[in-house]
Amino acid sequence: MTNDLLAALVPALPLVGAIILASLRRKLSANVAGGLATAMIAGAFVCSILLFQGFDAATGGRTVKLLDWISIGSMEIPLALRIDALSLTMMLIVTGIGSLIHLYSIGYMHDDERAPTFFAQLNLFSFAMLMLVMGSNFLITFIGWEGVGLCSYLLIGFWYKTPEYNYAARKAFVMNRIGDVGMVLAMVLLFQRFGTLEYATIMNVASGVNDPLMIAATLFLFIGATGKSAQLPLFTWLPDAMAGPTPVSALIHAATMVTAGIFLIVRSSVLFELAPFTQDIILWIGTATALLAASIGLFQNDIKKVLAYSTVSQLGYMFVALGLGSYSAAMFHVTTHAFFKALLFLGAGSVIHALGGEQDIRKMGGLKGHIKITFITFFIGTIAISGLPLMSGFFSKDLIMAFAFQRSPVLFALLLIGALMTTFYMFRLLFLVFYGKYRGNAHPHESPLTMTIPLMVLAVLSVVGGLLNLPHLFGGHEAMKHFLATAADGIRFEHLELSHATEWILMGITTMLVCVMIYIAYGRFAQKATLEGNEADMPFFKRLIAQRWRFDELYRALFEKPYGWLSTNLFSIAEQKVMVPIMNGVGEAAISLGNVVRKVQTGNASFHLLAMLVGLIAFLIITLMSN
Amino acid sequence: MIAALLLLIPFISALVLVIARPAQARPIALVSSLASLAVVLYAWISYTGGTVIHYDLDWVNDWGLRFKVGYDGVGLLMLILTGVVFPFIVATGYGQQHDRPATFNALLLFTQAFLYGVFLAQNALLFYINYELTLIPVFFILLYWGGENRRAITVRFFIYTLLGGLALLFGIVYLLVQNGGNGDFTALASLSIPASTQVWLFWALFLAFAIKLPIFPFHSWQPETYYMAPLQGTMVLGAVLLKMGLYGVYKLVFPIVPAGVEYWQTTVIVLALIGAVYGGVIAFRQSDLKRLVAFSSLSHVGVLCAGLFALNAYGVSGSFYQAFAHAILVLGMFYIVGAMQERMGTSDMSVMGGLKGQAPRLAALFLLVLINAIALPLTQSFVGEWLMFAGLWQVDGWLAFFALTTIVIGAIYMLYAYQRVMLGPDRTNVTLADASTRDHLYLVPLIAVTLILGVYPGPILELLDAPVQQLLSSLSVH
Amino acid sequence: MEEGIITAIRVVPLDHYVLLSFLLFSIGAAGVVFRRNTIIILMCIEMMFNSVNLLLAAFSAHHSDPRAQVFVFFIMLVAAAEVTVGLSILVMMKRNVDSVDVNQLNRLKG
Amino acid sequence: MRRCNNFFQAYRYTEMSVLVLLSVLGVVLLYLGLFNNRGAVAGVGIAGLLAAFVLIASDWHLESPLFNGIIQFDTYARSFSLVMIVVTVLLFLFGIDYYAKVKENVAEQYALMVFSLVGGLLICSFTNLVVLFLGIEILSIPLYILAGGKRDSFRSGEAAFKYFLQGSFASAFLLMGLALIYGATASFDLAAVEAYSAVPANGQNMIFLLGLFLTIAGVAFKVAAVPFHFWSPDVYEGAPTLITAFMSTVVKTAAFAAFYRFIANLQLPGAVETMLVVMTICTLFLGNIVALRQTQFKRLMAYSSIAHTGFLLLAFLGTDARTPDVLFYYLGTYALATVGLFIVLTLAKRAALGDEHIRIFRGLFRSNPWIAVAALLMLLSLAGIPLTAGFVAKYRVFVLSLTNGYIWTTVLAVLMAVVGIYYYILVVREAFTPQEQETKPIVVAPLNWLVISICGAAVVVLGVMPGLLRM
Repeated sequence: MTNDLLAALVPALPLVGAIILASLRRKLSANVAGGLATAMIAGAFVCSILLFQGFDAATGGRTVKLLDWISIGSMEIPLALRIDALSLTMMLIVTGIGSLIHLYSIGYMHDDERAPTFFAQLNLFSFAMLMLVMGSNFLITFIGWEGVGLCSYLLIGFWYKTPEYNYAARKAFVMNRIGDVGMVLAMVLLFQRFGTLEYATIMNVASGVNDPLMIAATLFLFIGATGKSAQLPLFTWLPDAMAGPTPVSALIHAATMVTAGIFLIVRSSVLFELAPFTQDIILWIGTATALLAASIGLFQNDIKKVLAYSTVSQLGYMFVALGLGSYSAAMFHVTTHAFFKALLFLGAGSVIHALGGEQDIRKMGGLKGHIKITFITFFIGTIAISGLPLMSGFFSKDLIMAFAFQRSPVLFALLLIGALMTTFYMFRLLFLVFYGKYRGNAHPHESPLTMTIPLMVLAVLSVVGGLLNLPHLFGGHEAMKHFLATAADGIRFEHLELSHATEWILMGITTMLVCVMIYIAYGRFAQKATLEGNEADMPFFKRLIAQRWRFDELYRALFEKPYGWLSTNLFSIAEQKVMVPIMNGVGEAAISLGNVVRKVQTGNASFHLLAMLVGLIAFLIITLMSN
Repeated sequence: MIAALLLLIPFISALVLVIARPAQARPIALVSSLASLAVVLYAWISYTGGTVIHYDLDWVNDWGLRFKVGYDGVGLLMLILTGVVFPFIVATGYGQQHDRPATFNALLLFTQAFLYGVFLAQNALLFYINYELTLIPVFFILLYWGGENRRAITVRFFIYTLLGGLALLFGIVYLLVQNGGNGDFTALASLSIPASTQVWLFWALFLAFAIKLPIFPFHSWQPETYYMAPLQGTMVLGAVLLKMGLYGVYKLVFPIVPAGVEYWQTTVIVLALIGAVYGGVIAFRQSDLKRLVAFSSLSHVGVLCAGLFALNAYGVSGSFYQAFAHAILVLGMFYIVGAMQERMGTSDMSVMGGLKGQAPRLAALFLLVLINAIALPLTQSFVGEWLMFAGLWQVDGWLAFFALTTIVIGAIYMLYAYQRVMLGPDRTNVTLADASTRDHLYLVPLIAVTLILGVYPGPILELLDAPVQQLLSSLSVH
Repeated sequence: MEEGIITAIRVVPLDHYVLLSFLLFSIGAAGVVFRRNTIIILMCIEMMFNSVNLLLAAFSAHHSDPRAQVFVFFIMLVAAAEVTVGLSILVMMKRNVDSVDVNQLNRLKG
Repeated sequence: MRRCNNFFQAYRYTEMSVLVLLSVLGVVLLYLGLFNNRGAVAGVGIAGLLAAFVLIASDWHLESPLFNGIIQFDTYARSFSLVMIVVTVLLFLFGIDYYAKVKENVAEQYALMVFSLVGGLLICSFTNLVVLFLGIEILSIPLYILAGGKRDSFRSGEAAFKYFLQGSFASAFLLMGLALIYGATASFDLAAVEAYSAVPANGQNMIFLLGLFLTIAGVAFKVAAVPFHFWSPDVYEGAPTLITAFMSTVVKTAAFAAFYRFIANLQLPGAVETMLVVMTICTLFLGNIVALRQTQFKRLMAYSSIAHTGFLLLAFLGTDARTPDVLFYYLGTYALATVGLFIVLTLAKRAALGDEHIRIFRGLFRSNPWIAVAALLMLLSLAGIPLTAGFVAKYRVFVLSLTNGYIWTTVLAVLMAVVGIYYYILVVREAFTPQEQETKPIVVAPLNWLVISICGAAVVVLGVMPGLLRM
């Protein structure tokens, strides 16, 4: 019972926080608001930990029913939460990292007059995200799914006076909505097939069936996932989403929301196990995204954009893992990525804060002297994401790549290329920001403790995060995998049969090449005093990449412009030139017909007499004919 | 007793209003509408299921007209809707400056009385009479208080609607004749008409509702009428009048010409969805907020109608649930439009932008109304739309897909509208007031209803469950 | 009526009377329609009436039933009354537009 | 109304006395005219009419054949007679104000109306074709004069003359028809004709067929059915408004009563049925469609009256026990609405200095709200909007026609009903649109106000409780 209460509290606390903050947003000072928000999410974190401790993996999971939601006919959809290994993992990530980022935001937002609103929305996001991961059926998950979409919209457009930001926000929401179409289709399909949306029930029943419908269902789910997790073809919103305040980027667009897609697929892993076709699609989309995004990352000059594209490509890796059916690896990478990507974003935020809002790395450099803590933590984050040995990223990424090798060396090679690009652009970023000479003209200053503490905590996590799922190779026993296996049935199907030798070799190759990359990057960027920036003098291919493969332009030409044109012309032509005239036309036709007929009434007396006679004769003829 | 009160309260108050002084008009109307709301809620509480018949009296019995009034779950829901909506519509008046407020409110209350009549009627002819009568007060509201070009538009609206109305009358008379002059719904439902007849009789009965809703391609009257009408007139049209269309289909078309419905089902759904997409796409580039909302309403109604014609438990009940949600939405949206007109003197968005800076509260309220419009989960609309999608999917996957495109389209135009009004740099040169106490008193309850019924739709779904099941079983018998 | 006359009438078969009166009637109708002088139109109408009278008389003889003849008197009476009214209106018209041409009457139309 | 009045039980020949009474009344009125005392004339007229009313109402359901059975004052005849008398009373009340300005010959107007009324009474009670003819003439001849009531007005004269020409032309056909029927059946007695028609073979008798055809044509002229309608727009427009009202109410009622009385129990040959259907369709179509473009109110009313003729003819089609009741109700309520509207028209016309364009109603609601509302009710009743008598009337007609299986004709009628609503609603729109520029105020004499209110209230009351107006 107490556990149920705790479970209910986890989403409830941030929600309450959001409501309070929203209603008192004019009364509260930035710090008080931040404190309250942080307290709420921290409270949720505590509850999660308690739940985690009180949770016995052996029992599988528990469902906490709060109340009947939609129940009509044979449709029974309760408002219920599911507590099992998977949701607990996500809860801990969301609340844990969430708390840190809330704390960080206190410092980051303290001189923004709309800080209370910010915190309200941040709390609301946490609530939605928690609903997403805790939902006991698809529809509850969907509540969170759309909720985070809304919050993301609000927070991306937080500084609403800038039209570009609003555009970015709308873009994010609409693209998510496109994904949601897939999600809803999947839900209605599954409901019709299984008569329920409860995960537990569906997964139990489904593991038996072998049904082509499953391919459709999983594809729809995947479409939903691509929307949320910024995969091809729906990834272009994420880089633009950097318009939001940096903590938002860290929390929503790196650590939590964007991993919702992965979570959803792991959640319904059983279905995906039934649809190998879908798995392949996921695999290749993931690979493509990983490489594409990484390549774009190479040439970005906005510190947050670089991180954004790296996020997209890391998500690509996770999808590859899903495509390979190694769900635990995916979740593992979700976790570690949450650590170091949050760290990197917050670090970037700290840099931006230090430079008073400057985001262009061409105007940075040599900062390592000015902002030590930020530098160190950022450095740790960088090596973690680059997967240097014993860092968290090292374990999680290598696990995925091992699975990839098992499938095909080609895939491994592709992923390796991606990894190397990642290393390259991350170190490029590191060197351009912290090494060389300072190229800007602001006065860098270290951020307050509220911001640096989270950095340090996350730095530690990024280092030791690997222990969560330490492979046998290093004497661990994949704790996380076994833990998750109790919740996500799919995980039982995955198995890695590479010999230890092979694994060692792979790691060796990877590590060696990574180091080479770092060296090259050092050589090219560490000592730069100035930077050849503009894309004009690049060769075509390079420029194409630098211009993000022109995806935005493509979409604008393919969808946005035609849609606007359609909207305008449907109104001005279809409606005003066709529909309305048709409606009026009927009436006008009748009237003009009347105008013709009334000509018979000439007013000429003898004509009237004649007309009468003619009419009479006509009728007479009719009569005699019909006789 | 309930039925009598429902019919008499607004009617008598309206008569009182005719002689009332202008200053007293709105208070009287408000009190009356609140009183009838109380009655409706009492009816809800005391409702125990089944079809309640309050009166069954002769009127022109030998000609098929009986004063037979009562309600089943769906009817009750419609009564609740009417009861809930009208206090708000009347209250809207406090923001407006009217010539002859007494007459205006009297007309509003007459409309309400006739609407109750429609939803209470258990006799086809009684239904028809009230159905047409709702039109008369609305006609005068539009004609006397409407915007520019009202003379032409009002008459067009009136005639177009009556065209459908008389087709309906023809259908009803035909049924009466077949049925030996017994016009009770129950009697008509038990009538077995040859399928070939039903195929054309369907349109005789359905045309009126198709125009009233309206569904594509019978919609052309709607946008300009909504645009021209005075705010409260638009609310009446959008919030309750078009719901008569849904209810009529449920009461007069489904049970009586099932074969015809079966024959035309796909056609109607497709038309409705075309309208839904059509309206939504057009709304995107509308520069006038009021017209935009009009087109968005067209889009929503398309989905409503499609859901209804899915003809399964989820579709039908979802449609009626959504009908309620849509009524609340219409009130909220048009109130926002009114608030804008109050402040900016126009509803043209090209002169707006960045108002959030000056009116953050209003912006917040707008947003909260808006999330209902785009059917975010935990709002009322989501429940309805989810049910309708589930229902449509069971008819055909593609239909469900097309219906679903509206959630994207809706997001596109709604957020764009929000941005053009509220966000961006402040482009207005006027200083405008933030949301007043009146605005809060008006919108907060609406939003509350939206969220409460979004989180806990149980009570209303209970109302719908039994009658819908009954309807469907009766259809499967045919 | 005296027997002899009736038999005399009966000598001619009925059809002839019918045809004759149809002929007269049609001539009258044609006159009404095609003549423009109002006086003549009035006379044509009288002619139509009388053709009916003839017909009635014939029928009455053949049915040997006097009621029709009574009717004939009624008709004459009515016709007289009608002509009276007609002429008075005619006078009024003559006063208004100095003519008796029916086609002067064409103000009211449409 | 149906209550017997003991006092009059004494009389055996009430009906006869009614005819006598009214004829005498007419003469008396002519005499009173010499004293040139308008009030007295109208007063006496009304009193006489009321007396006649009481006489008829006194012994209801007393089917007493008169003049060796050429007239039968049965319930049917009484009901219609009562309606005609009531409407005439209303018109006389209106006349008091209407003729207030006129110098001389007022008494003649009243007298002629009374004479015409006598004709009306005759043709709705005839059982002998001779009486039908006489009645129609008695009804018409005074009207020829009345139509030309405005001596110095050219339009009035033209109306009178057109009416006279076409009227007597039509009478000739009627006569021919009667003669032929007589030729076929050897009798003027309606019952005999009906008996004759009952034998199927006789349906093929050319003489009889032609006779029926021409007779119906002759009567159709009186009810202004297409193609015998040419007189009505011109006459309606040209004639003095009071007379137009009289023609479109009393005369129309009488003509329809006669028409139905004639064909009610006849076994119409299929050919004639067809001809009636075609006539109905044409009338419905032309009346409504042409009315769409009318801007002169009286002309509009003329065409709308043709349109209503169409609906009434629709009720004829097929034979149904309920038909007379429907006709009665339809004509009664139609007459009430029309009378009221013509009075409103006259008032507005005065304010607008003789203009008859519908725009003269503009601003009526502002200046005289109650008159406007009453006019609205009457217009809605003519348009057939629910809760007005017009709706019930149309509804019943549709029921009849569908019962008799005339589906497509009914569909047309329904469409035409929509058209009809359009041109009535245009008038409503005028009345309820505020008048821009200042105009002469519309003054309403108490009596007129009374009559308008009665008519306005009546159409609603009868619409809500149709049972009140049943024969």
